[in-house]
Amino acid sequence: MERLPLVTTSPQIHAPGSTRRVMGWVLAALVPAAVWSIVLFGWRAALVITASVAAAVITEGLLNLAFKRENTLNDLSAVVTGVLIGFNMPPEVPVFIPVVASVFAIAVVKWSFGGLGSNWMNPALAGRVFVFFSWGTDMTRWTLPGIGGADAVSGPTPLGSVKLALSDLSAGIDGPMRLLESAGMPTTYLDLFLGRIPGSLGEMSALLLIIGGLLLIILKIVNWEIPVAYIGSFALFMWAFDGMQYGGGIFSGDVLFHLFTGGLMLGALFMATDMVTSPLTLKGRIIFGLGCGLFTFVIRRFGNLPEGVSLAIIFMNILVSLIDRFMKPTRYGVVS
Amino acid sequence: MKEMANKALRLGIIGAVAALLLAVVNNFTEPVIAERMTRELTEALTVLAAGGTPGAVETEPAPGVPQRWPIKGGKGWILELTGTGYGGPMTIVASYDTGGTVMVARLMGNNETVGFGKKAEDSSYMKIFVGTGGNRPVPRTKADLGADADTVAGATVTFSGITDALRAGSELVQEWEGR
Amino acid sequence: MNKFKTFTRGGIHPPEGKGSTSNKPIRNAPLPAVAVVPFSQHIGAPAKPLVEPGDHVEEGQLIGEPAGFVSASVHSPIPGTVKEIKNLYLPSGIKTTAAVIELDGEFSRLGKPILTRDWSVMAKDEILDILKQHGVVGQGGATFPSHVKFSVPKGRTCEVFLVNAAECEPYLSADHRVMLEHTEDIVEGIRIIKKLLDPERIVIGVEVNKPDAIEKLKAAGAADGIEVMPLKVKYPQGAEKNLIEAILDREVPSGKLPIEVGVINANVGTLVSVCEAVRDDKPVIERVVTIAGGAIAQPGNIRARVGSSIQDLIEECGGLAEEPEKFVSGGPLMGFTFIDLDSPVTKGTSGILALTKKEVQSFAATACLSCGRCVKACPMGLVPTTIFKNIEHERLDDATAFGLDDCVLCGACAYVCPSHIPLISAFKAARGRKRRLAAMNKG
Amino acid sequence: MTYIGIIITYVFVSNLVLSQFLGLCPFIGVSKNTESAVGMGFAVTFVMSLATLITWALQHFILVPLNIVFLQTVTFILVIASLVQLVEMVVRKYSPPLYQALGIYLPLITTNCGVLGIALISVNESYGPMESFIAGLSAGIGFLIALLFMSGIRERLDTEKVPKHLKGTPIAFISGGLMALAFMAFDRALLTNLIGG
Amino acid sequence: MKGLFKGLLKENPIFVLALGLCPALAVSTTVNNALGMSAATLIVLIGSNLVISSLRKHIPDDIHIPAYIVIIAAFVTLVDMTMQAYFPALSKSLGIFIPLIVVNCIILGRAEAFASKNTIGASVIDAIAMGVGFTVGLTAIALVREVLGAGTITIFPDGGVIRIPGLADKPALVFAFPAGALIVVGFLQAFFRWLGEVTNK
Ligand SMILES: Cc1cc2nc3c(=O)[nH]c(=O)nc-3n(C[C@H](O)[C@H](O)[C@H](O)COP(=O)(O)O)c2cc1C
Ligand SMILES: Cc1cc2nc3c(=O)[nH]c(=O)nc-3n(C[C@H](O)[C@H](O)[C@H](O)COP(=O)(O)O)c2cc1C
Ligand SMILES: Cc1cc2nc3c(=O)[nH]c(=O)nc-3n(C[C@H](O)[C@H](O)[C@H](O)COP(=O)(O)O)c2cc1C
Ligand SMILES: Cc1cc2nc3c(=O)[nH]c(=O)nc-3n(C[C@H](O)[C@H](O)[C@H](O)CO)c2cc1C
Ligand code: SF4
Ligand code: SF4
Ligand code: SF4
Ligand code: SF4
Ligand code: FES
Repeated sequence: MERLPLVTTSPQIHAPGSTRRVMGWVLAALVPAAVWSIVLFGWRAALVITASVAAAVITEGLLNLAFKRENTLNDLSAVVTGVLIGFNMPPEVPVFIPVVASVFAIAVVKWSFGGLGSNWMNPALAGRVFVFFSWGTDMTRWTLPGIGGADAVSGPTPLGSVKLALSDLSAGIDGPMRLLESAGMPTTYLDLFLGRIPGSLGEMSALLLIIGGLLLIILKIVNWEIPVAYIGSFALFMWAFDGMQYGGGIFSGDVLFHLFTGGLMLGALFMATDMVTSPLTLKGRIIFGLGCGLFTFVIRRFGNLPEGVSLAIIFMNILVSLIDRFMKPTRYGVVS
Repeated sequence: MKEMANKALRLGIIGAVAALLLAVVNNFTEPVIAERMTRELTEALTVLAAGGTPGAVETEPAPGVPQRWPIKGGKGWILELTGTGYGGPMTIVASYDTGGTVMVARLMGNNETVGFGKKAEDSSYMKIFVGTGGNRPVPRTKADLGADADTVAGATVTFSGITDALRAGSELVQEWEGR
Repeated sequence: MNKFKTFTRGGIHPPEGKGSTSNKPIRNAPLPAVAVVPFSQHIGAPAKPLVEPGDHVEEGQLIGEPAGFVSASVHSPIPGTVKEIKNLYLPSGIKTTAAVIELDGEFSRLGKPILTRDWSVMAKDEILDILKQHGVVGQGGATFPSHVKFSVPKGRTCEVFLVNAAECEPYLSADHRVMLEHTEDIVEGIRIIKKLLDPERIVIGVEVNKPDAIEKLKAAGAADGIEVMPLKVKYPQGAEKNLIEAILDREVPSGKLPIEVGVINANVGTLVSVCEAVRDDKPVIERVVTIAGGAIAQPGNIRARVGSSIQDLIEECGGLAEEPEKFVSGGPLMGFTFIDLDSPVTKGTSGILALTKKEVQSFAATACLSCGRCVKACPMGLVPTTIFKNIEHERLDDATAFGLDDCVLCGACAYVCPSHIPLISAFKAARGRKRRLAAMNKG
Repeated sequence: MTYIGIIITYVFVSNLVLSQFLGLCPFIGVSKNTESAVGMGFAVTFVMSLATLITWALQHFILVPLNIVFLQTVTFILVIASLVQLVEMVVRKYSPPLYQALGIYLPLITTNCGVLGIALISVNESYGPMESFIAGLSAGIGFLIALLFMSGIRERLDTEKVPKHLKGTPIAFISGGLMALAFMAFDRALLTNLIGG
Repeated sequence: MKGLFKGLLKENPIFVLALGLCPALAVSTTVNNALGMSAATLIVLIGSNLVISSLRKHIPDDIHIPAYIVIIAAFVTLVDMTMQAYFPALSKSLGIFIPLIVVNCIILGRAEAFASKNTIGASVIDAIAMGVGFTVGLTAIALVREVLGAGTITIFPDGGVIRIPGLADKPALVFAFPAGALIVVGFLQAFFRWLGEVTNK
């Protein structure tokens, strides 16, 4: 025999899979949405996404070098963080903003805690919220997508327009879609679904995000519990309580509008599901998802910040350790 | 028992000395503080009066207007107004000529966010309202601002709160002046 | 959907890999020219050697006697001369002395008619003594001496006798073949145990991937009131605690033995040994071993004498078809790797696997992602990653509080871990450290 | 403001620790494990509720009528210190189990600036007696929640690979900062809309 | 001299002892505020250490806490009133954090641990050491926060403001909020630890 067989501790076989493979599939699932954002917004979208990925990767690489840690770039997690930060930026954002967001995400939120797996808050979202509160004006300047993006016109997001229009609401408008129409932004559900609305780069098309998300669920890269609990509870709250702003009764909210606008799909499928920053157990993940749904609803319905999804998820990140503590599986042969 | 009394006495002495000391210092500082506050108020009112002299204060002349000062010689009014901003109630003071035109305006107490609504505290921000209210209406939306729209960008809530208050003030002044 | 029972928590479904061997009848391995017979093939004190170099021994002669209560006898598998008594490491890492016996002389049993004893007239103690004299130990993995296991402690009763025929480990099919080819011996073994334990119920738990065995056992055991319970295929169904939960819906309290809930269980191979010892007066000198894995040319099940070299068994199966990544003794999930192909088969050797790189899927460990897959896989309801991280940070007390001692080391967690965290090796090392600490505190 | 408004304000919007910079020393010092965090949290909540009530009375029945508001700081802190002493004595005498649980934290509360802070805030906001009490109570609950969340995170961090120099209080501060970032979700606009409609 | 240095690094109240954090964080949005707060704290520290060490033989043990509190509170009120009268702008931006100096753990801590057992001279030196340590810590935090969070360095509010090109137009506002403050303190603490290690070698 040319070389000695391996000596290892049991188990002697492993399910196929590795961190790199997990991250690789997440990236693959994000590709359609990335391509679509470049189609809609042009080279600017590509620039923003590239800049945030580059900043994330370089930051991680430099920190590894400076602190003599082993190279972790191969696990691709920094790339995922970078892409998601790019996805969370408005198209016309000055490039320094995604760069700062990536540096903050990797250096402060991830590396300080020990790198991949040790951070308790979602790095990309923390980075996004950090730059949002720092440069709010730049982070809330939207452009209307147009194929090629050449002559993009500036305008608020549907959620933003609805919030504005609501403040001087006159009678007879029975929902957000009608409100948009009266605000001079007639929009169809299909527009929302395909992303023909202003918004962050990656959250444009609910359709493409759902396809990517389903792929990850089918491959068992992400668990179904969080997306289902999150989207489900959010839809329920919106259906039950959102209609009241428009003078409707209970259970008259426009669920479709809220499901397909803003970052809900991106957040629920790709960000709340980051395993590092979500609970370990099934019960825990369901509670986490419900919490995200509730807080997203509260912030969207009552708050003025256009940040429901990001803030709800990072708020629930705080609770993950406690959820894990109390939602442990019942142990065999141990009566509590 | 005696020991207790002894301790209480010592504590009492420390307390009394401290209280006495503070009372003495307070005697010196209180008038300084009071005087400074009135001085600041008159200075502010003089600026607002835009060359005129402010008269005596009246409280609660109308709902939403906690205080007003006439500008002597019937030259107009200085009003303290309240508006609703991003962070809740805001206090705005503004002076109007008899035609209801804003002469000077200031954002005072507020809970607006640094970098967003807080920039309305800058005097340059409030300049966009000067001269409106009489012949020119107080701007209602960002669209009414034209070139100045950038000044208020990112803080529409604050902007609406201020402009609503100023418009209400202007209407009140016109009402008082019988127009 | 839930037609078949199984345990509730966790469990995994690795590729079964049994197809290449489960349908091939058991073959006899050639008799070894040299047998290396370890004195420690069981849990408990090693047997005390009774032979010296130069001694001549008969086939089945006692060469090591139990040294203490929890210990077992060892017999010579072949007739011959003791060449030396040497030290060696078994694949499990256990260091033991072993007798090296060179074949020579007459086989006293091989080919001779089997003498059948009427055990129904024997007293319980007499039967237990036979088990002890004949070196019967558990063949399900733990190799616990059977005469100890089948002595019910005072104040306890055995309500249910469970026969563990799950054979949940991938690749292995030795138990399966034994069930098909030695059905009657198993039933006879059960009858003997029934006499010892006097249980209210006797249940055989078999996974449904062995339908032929289920049929045969049902037919053979019906007359004796033996229930055959088909179980869903899920690893580690055969771990006794999980088997008890699957079949009886009872949980053995943490840190306790199955008898606490009125259960004693035994592997099917063990029952054959019991039967042969008591009925046929035959000591444990051979066993059925599965030889499999992608690198084996003609995988199969082989009846081999204890002490045979593994190399010989592999040769018997056509040798290696390609270069293996690992050699494993036992199943792929709980088994041990070894390098020395001259290692001997022992009473506990259930399988020899030569696994290819593709089957093994080993990668360097990366950071834990908290993905929770290990939690989902654990049959004991533990949170393996938390135990691991506590061990990593030298917090043995916390690791224990999180259930380090309840872990059955089944490897399900490490199997599914996408980061290839060395969970099991950390658990084993931590338990070892705890044992040493405890010993130090005592001494 | 309504009572509900006050509660939401001091639990979330103006959480003492996460948006007011008050009570940081115990927030960092007593959050290493969940049990002590909860103990401290309850002790503080208890003292804060009583302290705001008593200092309200002190302010309105003594300091203002006698025109000695300049003694506010001196008298408030004395009242709080004695209150803590008193609570300690009463609890020790009448509820040994509670004393077991809270006892060691009580003396620490005197130097928790959150207590004096919420008392001064209540006076500055001209709250009535009931409002002051609710403010103290909810500020205490806000403190408890922040401490509990922090302790959960720190227990997790105990077994993570935090770089050497950041271990312990530095990473606790950074975690606190990230928590505060998330708490920025609860801004005044949200509060206004919630209780207003 | 050694006494002075221990307050700077080895026993830096903010970074090593993690005491007196609230005022440190609350007012450290500008360097000017930090200096004002430091001065106020320093005066209270010196004053109370001085009085307490000179009275130490006259204060029985079981009333020492209330006695110290009264003394400290008196100094705090003194500083508060003086600031209101003569430094109104500073007084306004420091707000309730001036009265809160009373509960600053450093002051009561030093009174108990040091002034109650040592001579007047030693106590004053100790007060200065701790005060200087507090000043250094606070100013460091304020410097980082103001530069990043406002793009300026304010030494005097009128005329003494240094603007940092680029940053001053688009500062990272989060550093002006509690979130940024806590993060800055965390990293500065780690930095001081590292510095302590390096200088020890
Ligand atoms: C941290 C933060 C603070 C804010 N503060 C204010 C504020 O003080 N005043 C305000 O009108 N809007 C404030 N907003 C609200 C948003 O900027 C909102 O999008 C804006 O009012 C809409 O106006 P625009 O259409 O001009 O961008 C704030 C938002 C954030 C994220
Ligand atoms: C993870 C794990 C899996 C096991 N799987 C089996 C099995 O499939 N069949 C079996 O007989 N014993 C299995 N065992 C061993 C049993 O727990 C138990 O020791 C055995 O059934 C007792 O019988 P014995 O004394 O006859 O060996 C397993 C043990 C563990 C820890
Ligand atoms: C130290 C030890 C003592 C045991 N004592 C008894 C016993 O007194 N009675 C009994 O029935 N089984 C006893 N057993 C056997 C266990 O019930 C069980 O079969 C053995 O641990 C193997 O199970 P496993 O393969 O699942 O690990 C003992 C096992 C060990 C390791
Ligand atoms: C399903 C999935 C979702 C992820 N989501 C995020 C994310 O939202 N933000 C992020 O920074 N990294 C994300 N990552 C990458 C990585 O897990 C994350 O950076 C860790 O938190 C770093 O420790 C994700 C990874 C996976 C597998
Ligand atoms: S590894 Fe498992 S089966 Fe083997 S002896 Fe230990 S506990 Fe028993
Ligand atoms: S060796 Fe494998 S199949 Fe046999 S009992 Fe153990 S785990 Fe089950
Ligand atoms: S090895 Fe232990 S921890 Fe891992 S799955 Fe099996 S029982 Fe659970
Ligand atoms: S399976 Fe591996 S990576 Fe996932 S939680 Fe468990 S130990 Fe961590
Ligand atoms: S608790 Fe605020 S300074 Fe210590």
